[in-house]
Amino acid sequence: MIDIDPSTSLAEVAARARAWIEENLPSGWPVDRARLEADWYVLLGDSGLATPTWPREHGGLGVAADAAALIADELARHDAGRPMTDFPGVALGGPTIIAWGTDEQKERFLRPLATARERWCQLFSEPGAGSDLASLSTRAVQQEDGSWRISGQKVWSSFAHISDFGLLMARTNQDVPKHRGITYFLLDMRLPGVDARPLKQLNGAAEFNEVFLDDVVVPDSARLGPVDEGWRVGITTLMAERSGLSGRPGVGPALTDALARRAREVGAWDDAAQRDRLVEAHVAEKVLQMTTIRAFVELGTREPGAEGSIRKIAHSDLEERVARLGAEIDPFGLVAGTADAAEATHEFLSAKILSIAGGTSEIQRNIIGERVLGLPRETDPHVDKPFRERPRG
Amino acid sequence: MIDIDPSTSLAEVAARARAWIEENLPSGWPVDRARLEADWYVLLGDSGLATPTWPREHGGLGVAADAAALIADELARHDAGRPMTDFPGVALGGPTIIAWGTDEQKERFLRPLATARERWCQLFSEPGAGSDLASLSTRAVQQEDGSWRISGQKVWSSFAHISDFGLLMARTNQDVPKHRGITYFLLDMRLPGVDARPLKQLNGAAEFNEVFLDDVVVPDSARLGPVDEGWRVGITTLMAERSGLSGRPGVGPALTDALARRAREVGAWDDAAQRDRLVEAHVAEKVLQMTTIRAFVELGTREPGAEGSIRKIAHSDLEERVARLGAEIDPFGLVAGTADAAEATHEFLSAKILSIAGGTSEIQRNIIGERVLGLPRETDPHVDKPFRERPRG
Amino acid sequence: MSTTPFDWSDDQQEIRSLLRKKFATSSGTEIARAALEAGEDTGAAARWLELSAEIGLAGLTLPESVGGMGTGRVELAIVGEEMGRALVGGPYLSTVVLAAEAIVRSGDEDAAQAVLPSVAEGTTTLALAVAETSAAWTEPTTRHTDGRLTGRKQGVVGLPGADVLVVSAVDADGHTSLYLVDTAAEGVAVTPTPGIDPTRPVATVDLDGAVARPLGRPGRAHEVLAFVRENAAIFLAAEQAGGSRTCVTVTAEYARTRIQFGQPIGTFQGVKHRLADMEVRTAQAHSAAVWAAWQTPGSPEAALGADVARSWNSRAYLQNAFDTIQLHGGIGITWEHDAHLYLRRAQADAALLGPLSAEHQRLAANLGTESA
Amino acid sequence: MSTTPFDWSDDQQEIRSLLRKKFATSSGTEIARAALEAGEDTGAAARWLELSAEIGLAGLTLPESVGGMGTGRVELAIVGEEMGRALVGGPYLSTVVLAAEAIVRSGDEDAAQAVLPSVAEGTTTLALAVAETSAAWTEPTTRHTDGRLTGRKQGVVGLPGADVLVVSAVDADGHTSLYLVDTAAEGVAVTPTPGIDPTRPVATVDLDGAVARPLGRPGRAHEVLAFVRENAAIFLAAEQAGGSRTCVTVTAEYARTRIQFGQPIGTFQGVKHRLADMEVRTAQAHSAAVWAAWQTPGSPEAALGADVARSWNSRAYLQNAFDTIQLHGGIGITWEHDAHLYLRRAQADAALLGPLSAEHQRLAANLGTESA
Repeated sequence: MIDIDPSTSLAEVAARARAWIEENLPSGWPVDRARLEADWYVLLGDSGLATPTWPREHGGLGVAADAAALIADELARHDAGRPMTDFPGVALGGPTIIAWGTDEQKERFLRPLATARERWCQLFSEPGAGSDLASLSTRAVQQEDGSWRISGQKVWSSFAHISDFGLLMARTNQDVPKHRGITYFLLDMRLPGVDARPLKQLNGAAEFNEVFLDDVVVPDSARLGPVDEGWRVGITTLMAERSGLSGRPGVGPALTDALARRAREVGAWDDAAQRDRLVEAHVAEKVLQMTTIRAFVELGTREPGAEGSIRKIAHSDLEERVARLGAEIDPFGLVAGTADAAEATHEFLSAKILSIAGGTSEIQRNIIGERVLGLPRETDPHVDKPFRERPRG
Repeated sequence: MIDIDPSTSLAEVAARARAWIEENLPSGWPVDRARLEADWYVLLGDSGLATPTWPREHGGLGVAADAAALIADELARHDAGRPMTDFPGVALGGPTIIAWGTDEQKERFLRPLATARERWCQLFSEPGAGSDLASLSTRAVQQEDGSWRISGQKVWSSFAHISDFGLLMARTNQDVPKHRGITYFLLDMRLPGVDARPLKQLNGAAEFNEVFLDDVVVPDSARLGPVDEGWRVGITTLMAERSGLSGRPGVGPALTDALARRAREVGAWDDAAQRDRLVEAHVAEKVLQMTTIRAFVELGTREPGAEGSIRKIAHSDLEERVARLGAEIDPFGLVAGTADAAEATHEFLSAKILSIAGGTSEIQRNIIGERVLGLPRETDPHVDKPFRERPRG
Repeated sequence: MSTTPFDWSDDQQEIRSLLRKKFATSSGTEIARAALEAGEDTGAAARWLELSAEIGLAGLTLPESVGGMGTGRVELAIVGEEMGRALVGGPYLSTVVLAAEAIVRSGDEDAAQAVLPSVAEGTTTLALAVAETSAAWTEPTTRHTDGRLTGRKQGVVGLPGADVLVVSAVDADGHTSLYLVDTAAEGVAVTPTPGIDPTRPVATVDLDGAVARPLGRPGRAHEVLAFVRENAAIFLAAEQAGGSRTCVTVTAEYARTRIQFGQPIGTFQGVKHRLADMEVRTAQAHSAAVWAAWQTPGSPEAALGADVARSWNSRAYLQNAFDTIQLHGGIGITWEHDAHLYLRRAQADAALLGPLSAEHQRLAANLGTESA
Repeated sequence: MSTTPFDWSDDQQEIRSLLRKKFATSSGTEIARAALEAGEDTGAAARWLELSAEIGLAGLTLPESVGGMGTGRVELAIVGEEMGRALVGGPYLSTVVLAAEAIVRSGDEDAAQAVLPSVAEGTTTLALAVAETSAAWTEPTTRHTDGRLTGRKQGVVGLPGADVLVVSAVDADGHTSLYLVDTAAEGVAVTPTPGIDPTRPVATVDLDGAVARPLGRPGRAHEVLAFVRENAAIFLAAEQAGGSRTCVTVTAEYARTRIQFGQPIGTFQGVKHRLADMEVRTAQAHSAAVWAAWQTPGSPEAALGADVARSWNSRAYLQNAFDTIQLHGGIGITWEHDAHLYLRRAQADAALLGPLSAEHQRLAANLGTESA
């Protein structure tokens, strides 16, 4: 394990991480990445740098979010960090297992996660339970031998088709209100009855999946947290997700700088009104960066709270804005399908994804209104009804 | 009565109205307006030009909204129309009385209204019943002799302190749900127990009033429409109000042209980004003008419907936008309090008034969502409760 | 025809209802999807012929002298709104709105008689090849020498497919003029490009000494193209109004039926108010396109109407398309849902005539200069 | 002091909590209202003296060499946020943020020793008279001749009330320099003007051969004023963040308690989501002001921070003030409700340093020029 702990100064954290990476990164990286990455991720995981905020006893460094961000920056600088496909496992699965897992579960899952030997996905949303996640209807029924038999359909599961395990919420009690009859499982995706089918997105990519669960049987040891209290476990995952989707701390060149460069290339920069719109987007990006720095400093080693929704909204608004401006500055390129405009076209079509994935902006606004500002919850006409009596979509 | 009827072509309507006005407008107008206006308004009312959409049997011309707009344009061109203080009577009171009044009521009220001998105000909102107008709690209790005894407090009543009559909604039944226990009255504002107190607005003007009603006794003949069905009568008034607050039909110089002239004077016009924001506001103003033309053509002689809310929102958004741009183009003037900036300061402070008066933009969006787009109504947890059991603000 | 905007004649109302019925049975979204998957729209020509034969679509606004029905921009706007509403694409824009308008406005009777009768029948389709590196139709670099054209045109809508091109080029005297070129002629190479909107193909055209027939008098290209741009701006604004309308309709329907939190999501003001804003935008987009269509072509009012409608409607449709995706949540970002087809069309409609800065500059020039 | 932005020291936290307590007991809104009704704030001097004596407010950020506490911009931003939050006005901005900063940055030790000790005690207040016809502090027309100044300054914040003015003027050599002028001196005429924000008086100053003492070396006015503008932009951004916060707090409280349709209006997403947007704006406004305050004065980072914060926070506070009115409905447009007091301050804070175009131009110059 690398010599970084909670008492290390931020400057030292960055310096030691950089030194360690430069010393250990295999020669041939990143050109030869495909051949080298499995070994590198093991080395990285063992060093603690892949999971710096995890407690030391679970192979992390126990450092605060701001230190972790510096480490991530160093990894990014060397293009040596874990890929986006590992985000659900490292950023969501790890913290949830640490918070709720038994000793056996931590022992079994955390190490392979930190060393990229197992990939995870999230199995929360369903066709009928999107924004209203707690109305999920995938059922898990406990058998006499204690094992669970699970059937249902999940959707919007990123990377499920290439995952080893899934973070699953399923309904285990139909006779209580919706939030109170859910149990959380760590599902082996390789079990019989699990079928993940990639779902094509509007931009032509296929990152999401539909996942069909057909009489999948899992042992009771796959359950994370108490029976029927899976909603509370899920909240841990969701908070980590919102916070994790909000970009990196640090003030420096980013999306709007790239946009401005392209505007200069295509000539739109000479239009003062257009230029001013880019500057306004730039201001929005900078204040988000400053806010992210603040969030990381204020967060320390605490679990993220509802404030993460603020950055989630700001970040998705920024992505949309940049994508739309990217089309605006080169209208001819998109409509004529010039080669230069291919990326802008892809980004334009993807503009809304972040405003929907990880909880729509509407849901984030509810969370901010209710949990940050203390506004009353919407009247749910069926709030006290057992789940089985609720109208469902 | 002037020679205009529903069969007159639009071109002829305008020509005849203009000719009549030029022939009849007293010499000395408008300089000597104060001395001349009472007689002029009688002449105007008798001609039918003050109330062109009213049926001919009630002293109107029976023409459609687009013809009426041309007449209003001619009057405006000569600065010879009825002032804003008469809007509640002519635009709201008249149509409501025509739709719901007894023959006696029409006989008694319409003529004095058309000839400006009596001024009217609206007594709908209350401190606890703003957006939720139907929760009003001013009470009217019928006496043995059939008369009604009315007590309560109204608010936001424009010109109430200088009005002769008021359009009043009051609760006459506490034992039915809120919409079903309201009755509509034509209240003589000079009766004992009526006390209108001007309310100072944020811009320093005092156009609105609080109106206190303390055991005011009115005869049953003051009732407009059936007992307990006043909400339906009120809807007629509200629809007329929304439609009436949305500006005049016609495409021509207006708010944004004046704004652009000021921007040129103060130099903000040279800032291309600023100029583009003015152009965008200009585009918004033009499409509203075009939409108003359309609304008048499509409306014909029908009563206005929920579509009026569309123009109400567009118009109040435009007013706000123009007021804010007026501050933006001359920041120094407003902060330094230069004489040139006095009007812009007043408009800036008034920017939000139209988004709130006549039903907030939030309420208009509900109306559009529910009545134009057929979306379901919000769940009211007390929808079926008698009024007396409702929680109230 | 009534001179009062929005005072529709019976004929006009009938055209609208005929088109709506017709377009409803040949779903634009299915065709768009097929074209997107295939990379080309193989059935376009047959469908166009059928529409033209059955309801005279191609000839509706063409002069009676070439076999058309001789109606005007109001009818053009009706076609635009209905095409936008049903996401119908195909050769209409390139053939009728752009190229045929150029031929008619060129005043070249011979050319009109040579080309337009078969256009009116639906057997010939056209394209306007005037853009090179910008949609603003700036001065061409394509050269005319000895009856032949050489140069590259990009973003040509309606290709592959069109039979005849209207091409802008500059001659040895420095005059910019228009020419007719047969796409089957030698020296004409068409390369399809992957434009964002699958409902109307787009291509690059390389001209290498292609034989060209002059269209109208020399040096009049800019004058003619100003009419064409105005025509196209109003047609596209109508399409945008129609597309915005469909976004409202589709999203309101979803909001009435999708249940979350035990209620249709349209119950929630977060959805309801956003839909109301979509409606406010759309109602005004319709007004703007129709008002503009009702003005005399080439008049200051038509110019104002075209600029205002293109500015408002471009943003309205784009915003409505984005809102449609947002309010559909996860399903809105799938390939299978039609939302992205509207978004693609919205971007194409907004971009086909270049950035809005030209419109805004014209509007700024007049703003505040008249007395109130 | 920590070099990590947002890593507040215990002292800083204590200053904040002290200010919050102090300002809560001397309600800014009541003072604002009284000043608005009276047309002048008669109790300003006494209140300022009391604040300075009790908590050393005037001297907090002044150098120790003149009797101040020698803290920096982070503390300045804390004062700004708390003043903004409680709508406290008075001489702080004109005296400490603007004029004293000019004196300190001029490097004129004699002037500093002559003026600032009594400023630190709260017995002398200052104003910066550099604007003439624009808040952009462009080249002055006020002339310096033989130790006397002649010209007109407009929009001078802190007048009537200030004892000493820092004035910009151009001399016979064409140098633009700063001067100190006693407001009680002959040839100084102060005319109060009705600025939109009642919490800070504003006036026109006519100088007619008023005796002036040079401040710093000749020709350095622009250099000094650049520091002052940066300082003021960050202070105002902090005020804006504080004001935005109060808008959220006040409106959320109203939304929790105002009943319509049988429920607190905060239940409805139309209100809830707008409040959430207010919070999103405010959280980021706070980040921007504080981040900027943490940078080294005069550094590229401080310039970036000041420009970004002034741009974002000006709009954020204005929008939040408007939203506060909207969400309060009828009561929000009355004179009696405080909403318009926030709106007035929001406009003044946004406008005091002129239009945002200067900031945007500076940001544009750097945008996309660094490598990612």
